[in-house]
Amino acid sequence: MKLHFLLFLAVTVSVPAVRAEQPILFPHSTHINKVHLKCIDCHISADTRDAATIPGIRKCMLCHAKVATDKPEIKKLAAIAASGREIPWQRVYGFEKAAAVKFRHGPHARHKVPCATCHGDMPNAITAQPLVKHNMGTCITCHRQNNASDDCATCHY
Amino acid sequence: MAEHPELLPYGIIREDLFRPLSRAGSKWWFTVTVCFLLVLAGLAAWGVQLRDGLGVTGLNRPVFWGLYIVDFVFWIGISHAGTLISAILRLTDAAWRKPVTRAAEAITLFALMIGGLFPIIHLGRAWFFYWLIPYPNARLMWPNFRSPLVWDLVAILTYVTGSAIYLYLPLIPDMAQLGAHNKPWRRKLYTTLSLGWTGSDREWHALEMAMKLNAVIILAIAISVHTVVAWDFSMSIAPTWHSTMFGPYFVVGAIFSGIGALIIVMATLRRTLHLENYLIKRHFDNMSKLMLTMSLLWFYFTMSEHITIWYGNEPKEMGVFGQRTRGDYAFWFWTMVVVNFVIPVTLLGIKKLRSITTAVIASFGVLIGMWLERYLIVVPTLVTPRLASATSVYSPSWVELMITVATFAAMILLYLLFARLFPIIAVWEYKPHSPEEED
Amino acid sequence: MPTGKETHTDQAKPHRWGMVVDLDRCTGCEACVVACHAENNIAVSNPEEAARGRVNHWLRVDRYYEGQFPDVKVKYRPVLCQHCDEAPCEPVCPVNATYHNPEGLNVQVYNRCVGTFYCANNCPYTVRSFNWFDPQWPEPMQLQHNPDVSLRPGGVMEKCTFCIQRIKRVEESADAGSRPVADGEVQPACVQSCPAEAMVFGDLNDPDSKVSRLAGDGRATKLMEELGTKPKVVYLDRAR
Amino acid sequence: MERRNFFKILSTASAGAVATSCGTSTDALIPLLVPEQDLIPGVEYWHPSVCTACPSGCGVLARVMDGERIIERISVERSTAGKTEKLRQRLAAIKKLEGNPLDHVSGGRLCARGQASVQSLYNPDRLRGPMKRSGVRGEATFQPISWKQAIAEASDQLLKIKAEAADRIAIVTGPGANTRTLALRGFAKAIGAPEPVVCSVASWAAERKAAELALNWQGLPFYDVTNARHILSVGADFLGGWISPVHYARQFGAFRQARTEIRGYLAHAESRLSITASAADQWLPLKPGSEAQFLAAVGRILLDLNLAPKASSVPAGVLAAFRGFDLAALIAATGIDERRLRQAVEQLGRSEGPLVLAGASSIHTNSVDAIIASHCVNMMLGNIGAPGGILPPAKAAIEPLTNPRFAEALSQARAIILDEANPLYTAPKSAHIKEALTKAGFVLSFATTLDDSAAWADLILPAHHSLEGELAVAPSTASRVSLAVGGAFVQPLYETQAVPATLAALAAGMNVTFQPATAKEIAEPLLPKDLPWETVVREGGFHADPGLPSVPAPKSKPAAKAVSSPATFSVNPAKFEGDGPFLLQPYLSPQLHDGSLSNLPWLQECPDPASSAVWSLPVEIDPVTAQKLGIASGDNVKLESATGSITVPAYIHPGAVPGVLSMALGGGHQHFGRYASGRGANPLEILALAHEPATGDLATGATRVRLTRIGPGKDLIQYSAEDKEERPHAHR
Repeated sequence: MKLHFLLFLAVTVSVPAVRAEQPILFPHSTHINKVHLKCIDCHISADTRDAATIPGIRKCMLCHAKVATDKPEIKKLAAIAASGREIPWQRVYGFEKAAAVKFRHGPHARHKVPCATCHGDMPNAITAQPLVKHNMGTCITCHRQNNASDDCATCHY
Repeated sequence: MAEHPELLPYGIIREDLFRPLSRAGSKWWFTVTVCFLLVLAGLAAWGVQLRDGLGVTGLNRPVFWGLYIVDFVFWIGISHAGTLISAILRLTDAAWRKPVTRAAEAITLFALMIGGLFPIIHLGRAWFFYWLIPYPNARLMWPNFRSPLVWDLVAILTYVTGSAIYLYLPLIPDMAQLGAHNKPWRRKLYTTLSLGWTGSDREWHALEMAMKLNAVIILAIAISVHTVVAWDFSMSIAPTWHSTMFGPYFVVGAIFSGIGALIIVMATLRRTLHLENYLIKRHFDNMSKLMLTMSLLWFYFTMSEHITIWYGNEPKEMGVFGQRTRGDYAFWFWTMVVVNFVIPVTLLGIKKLRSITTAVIASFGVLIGMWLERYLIVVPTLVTPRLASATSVYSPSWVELMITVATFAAMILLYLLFARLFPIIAVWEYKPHSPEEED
Repeated sequence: MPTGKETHTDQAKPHRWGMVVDLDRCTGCEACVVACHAENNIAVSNPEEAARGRVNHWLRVDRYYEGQFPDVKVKYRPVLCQHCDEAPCEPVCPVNATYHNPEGLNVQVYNRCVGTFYCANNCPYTVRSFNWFDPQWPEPMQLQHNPDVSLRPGGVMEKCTFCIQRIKRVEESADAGSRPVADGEVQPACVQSCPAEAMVFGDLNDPDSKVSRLAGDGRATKLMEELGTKPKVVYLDRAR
Repeated sequence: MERRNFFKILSTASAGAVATSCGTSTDALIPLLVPEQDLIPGVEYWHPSVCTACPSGCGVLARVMDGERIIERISVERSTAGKTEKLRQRLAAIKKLEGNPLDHVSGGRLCARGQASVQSLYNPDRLRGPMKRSGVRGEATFQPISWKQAIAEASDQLLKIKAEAADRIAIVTGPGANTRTLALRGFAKAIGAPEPVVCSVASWAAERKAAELALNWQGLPFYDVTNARHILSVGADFLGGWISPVHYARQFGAFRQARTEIRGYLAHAESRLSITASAADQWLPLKPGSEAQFLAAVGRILLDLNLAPKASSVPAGVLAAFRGFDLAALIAATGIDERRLRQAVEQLGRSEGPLVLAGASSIHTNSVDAIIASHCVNMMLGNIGAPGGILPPAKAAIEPLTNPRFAEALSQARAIILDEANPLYTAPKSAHIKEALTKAGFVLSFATTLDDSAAWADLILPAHHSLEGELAVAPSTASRVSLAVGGAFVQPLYETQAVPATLAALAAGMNVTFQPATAKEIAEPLLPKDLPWETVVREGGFHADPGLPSVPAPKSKPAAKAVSSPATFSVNPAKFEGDGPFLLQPYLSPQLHDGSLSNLPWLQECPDPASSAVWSLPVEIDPVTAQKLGIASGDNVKLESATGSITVPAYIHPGAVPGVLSMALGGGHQHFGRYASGRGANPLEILALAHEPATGDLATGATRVRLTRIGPGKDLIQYSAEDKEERPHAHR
């Protein structure tokens, strides 16, 4: 409750897109353009389920146990893997709890919404950063353009 | 005591009416301090509510509206003191109105400022109150114009704006006169507010026109505002709220309580600012007659409202009726009838008993009675919902009581500050019309 | 207001969800009440708050006694949001936080709600409940939270949603399989739990659905229909 | 288990803390038992399990999705090794329980208690690991101890006592028939201790005994409510707290409205307006303990009216006994108007599908008599083994424990082992449990939450919650051989251990060979040939069809011979102890059951069907008595028996039988977590030590009490205080 009050006080200040400090500099471009991985190779359920999922460290280590082990970022990765922890990735997309949004990737993929519509040009992104600013207006505009439902309960329940 | 203050020399009038601006007694400071502390306490209580949630009130299921809404309707009602009276008198050119109008208009503005806060205070998430305002936003969302609460917001904002202008316009000539005040900050304030008033014929003409026009508009707004407040209730389907005559009933009640507030304010000003020469018995006499009329009208409405419920004998409405007349709220109901009808009619209807003192006594009664009336409209209906299983009880918590007390303190505080900054009676209205008579 | 386009453009008619409660089967056991709590992350209060009338149930079982000993009768009636077609709560909300969706659900949008209470006052069934405080979930109770249902903060109104999250899941899987939603496939938590199978849920727009057939039963009544609210919960009276 | 010593769980962290902790140092995730790639957010998995909120044995499906909690663990990273670090842990969590549609008890349905049992899994007051008493016994001061040490200490103690007097090791448990009680039984046998005793007011011993005596059936008879047309239920709140509420409520729904043209008619005779009485078309308010007389009168009237078509199947001695009853005296004893009673019996007799269903929701000293009488009446009506009648129980896959004489066992005991039993709560003060617990050399408890009795333990070795480990439960009533099976599909939250494993560890520590039977071992001999165990696990149990080799063929008319002599069938008047003017009638709360679920806030906040009370349970007083004594709803009153007194809030119940003070169980826990401790009063506490003679079960309805008003109180919290639908002000 207190938090909301502060939010209200800060409401006139426009919030810039979060620049997440990622624990490891993960270059999407390398993985997509050079290694030719598809989005769903790592975000395994992006096309079918609600959540796209962020791959676990074991997935990274499948390749990086052998590949590019000499690079400093990969050394960091190996260190975390050795500690028995997960990589503390900062989520760059998501909805605050107060927004009460139930977003599902599945239907969007099924209706052929390209990943880039919401995630921007990830193939050329150097790090995991938000490239597209999301707000309710973006969702609604797209929904209306594509004749998808703009019933509030489509997303909020 | 002078029967006709207009006959006093203008210089004395000016002296009398500007005097309170430069001198403040210890009583003034004491009252201001006490009221200020009470307002702070109220703000603290509100802070607690914002921090912890509406659970700190006595509200529950199904009594979702309580003291805050009662206070809201009450203060909006009080606000009818100024506009209605001053506008009617101004439009009818009643000569005796001169010393009354500004005191009344100030009540309107302050009561509105206070009353207008309550819908925000009672929100579950007060920090999102601005979602009721139609403004373009990234969510592509608009408020629901079908909701009486949105009408309310529009009506009250209009009313606040209108009455602020209405209070301000007649202040301009006085501001110009006060421009020569000795304290620099005051001089600056008055000069700014006077908008460069020179007193030319063109200006006088424009001002007269603006005031007349404003009076007509504000009259319509005032009536509509309280009608809309009544519609918050009557547009719902809750038993006894869904009444076609709540609009006029609320307007009458509002004017009734407004007059009560005005009489008390007038008597206080007369006593404390030594305005015995200006606020004379005739004013109180006239106001008493007005109050008497409203008391009769109020009784007529209350009776019509209840007799139709009783005769109709609709079970759900009778549940509320029973609560009011015979149940948990019977004591307060009959108290209300006594203080709103029996006492005013006796004290003010019998000519021998009518005096400034009895008018003030009756006014206090009416204020209490009208507050009770709102309580008796809001709460008994909610504690007796249509499905008996949801029946509940309500008693306000300390937070609600503190905030209520604080609003009364805020009213007094605002009024005291206003009376120190601005002449409470329009001085220029006493100014002789021929320029030769000016000193 | 949302313009209310259809969720499923391929379907001729949108669903119109409704429920039938057979009071001749209902035993008043309140399995539905707890099922509703478990499904919908409804906050539990405490004895002090309960004494103040702040117990939060989206579905309650009204119980009334009739007559005197030994001829005492007890009436139990599960009361939940009736999802009225002419819902009195909807027009009064100043921010459109409650509205009718294309599937006939009376939706409460928590994130939009500012808490004017007007909807709750105007609900003749008193089925809306309010979050008086931010709900508290002592560790590890949060593990039970249904991720399909938003946690409501303090200050917002909430009520029965006909388990919209379950409707969405079924519709989603039907959509993914390009098939229509089968009758009985959607079951709100209360309906699913009811041991006596007193509650039936389904599409009132489908004349062959179980709920439509039962709603046409001779024992069918609606609660306070005289108010013109057009409820979508149908009660089958106890046979005598 | 030592591995899990690594982390201890933060008890103060709330969901809010989890929600706002994003972006802080606790954002690190560690994968534990469930690899996160198998746990996709938003994807639900359904696993079969069994509900253990009561012994009915409802098969359930658990909805498992991802959850999050914050844990503290000792870092293993080199730079910070040894320091504790806070981590966010993702884990599979049970979100909801639903009935398993393949299960024949629940049939996909579940009651309030079952729905709430997830809350006992995620109860904030669960014990985090083994605890050792640190203060005086009974003071409930404990300190954590490692499993290794705890097992060592416990087996030492048990070994010592075993050597001196193995027969004085008392194992006290609940009435369930499951792998846990089976392990206890095996353990007792292995260490030479007496068979575990059952401590419960809901063990249905009278029902079992009567079936054995009257019909020679082992187990609880199965009533085919679905196919009956007219039911007369006597003393059994079968929709509320009786043997298998979900199963019987399912049957009831079908009985009422599943057949076209036929609507089942229910007449219910009980000394309380229970939810069964409320659902009934007619309620016959009995005087407490007069069920036997009532049923004798029913039989006699049926015979008199020639409405007993199968009277010939009843042994002549029994028939003679029925014919010899003084009908007027019987009717007078029931307290029911004669005309009304005769009408009810005639309706029953004239029905095409009559069924008498009797039980002892309130146990009296003559409860077995009453139920035997009901079986005799059913015999007369030709109901034994017939559709719409009373069916023989199938062979139990796991035999329940039946010895209810726990008070005797405890009073002798040198060592006490408590599992799923809370004798300090369940037994009256007059049973001197506290003294026994004080006197015993060693008290061991397997409680998951510190309860009244576990507070007296020397060692607590907390068990897994039943949803955390493997479990098989034999349903309390079934007409076919059945077993409900649950696997371990969520990681145990804390350092707990399944009871069979703990017992095995203890046995090992005592150098005794003991291997607890697994569900598979129990089930395999009972399984039909074509039913592989994997299918059973996947489906959550099995329900063998009749005619399969493992199922005993239903005995045709086994009953007729079973009623050995009229001597076993006589109607003894119920005996009452004490000298107050009122009869105290404690009953199983439809929500809190026997008080073992009082720590679940969902159930505490679920209004009591009679009084609408939440977080409190009142004593129900009839309006006439209340007026006489000047008692209003919400007043505090004192109930005083010969052995003690309790103070409770009063509820003026419009349907209470005059002279009977009914009170639901659930209040009065001294220790039972934050939601139950110190709330309300326990009526069992002041019961006289009276027993049902044939079973040795505590007669819960046999105590007389005095009632005095203390004054206004605030303890009765009602969700809805209004009893009447129409308001008094509604009409002029």
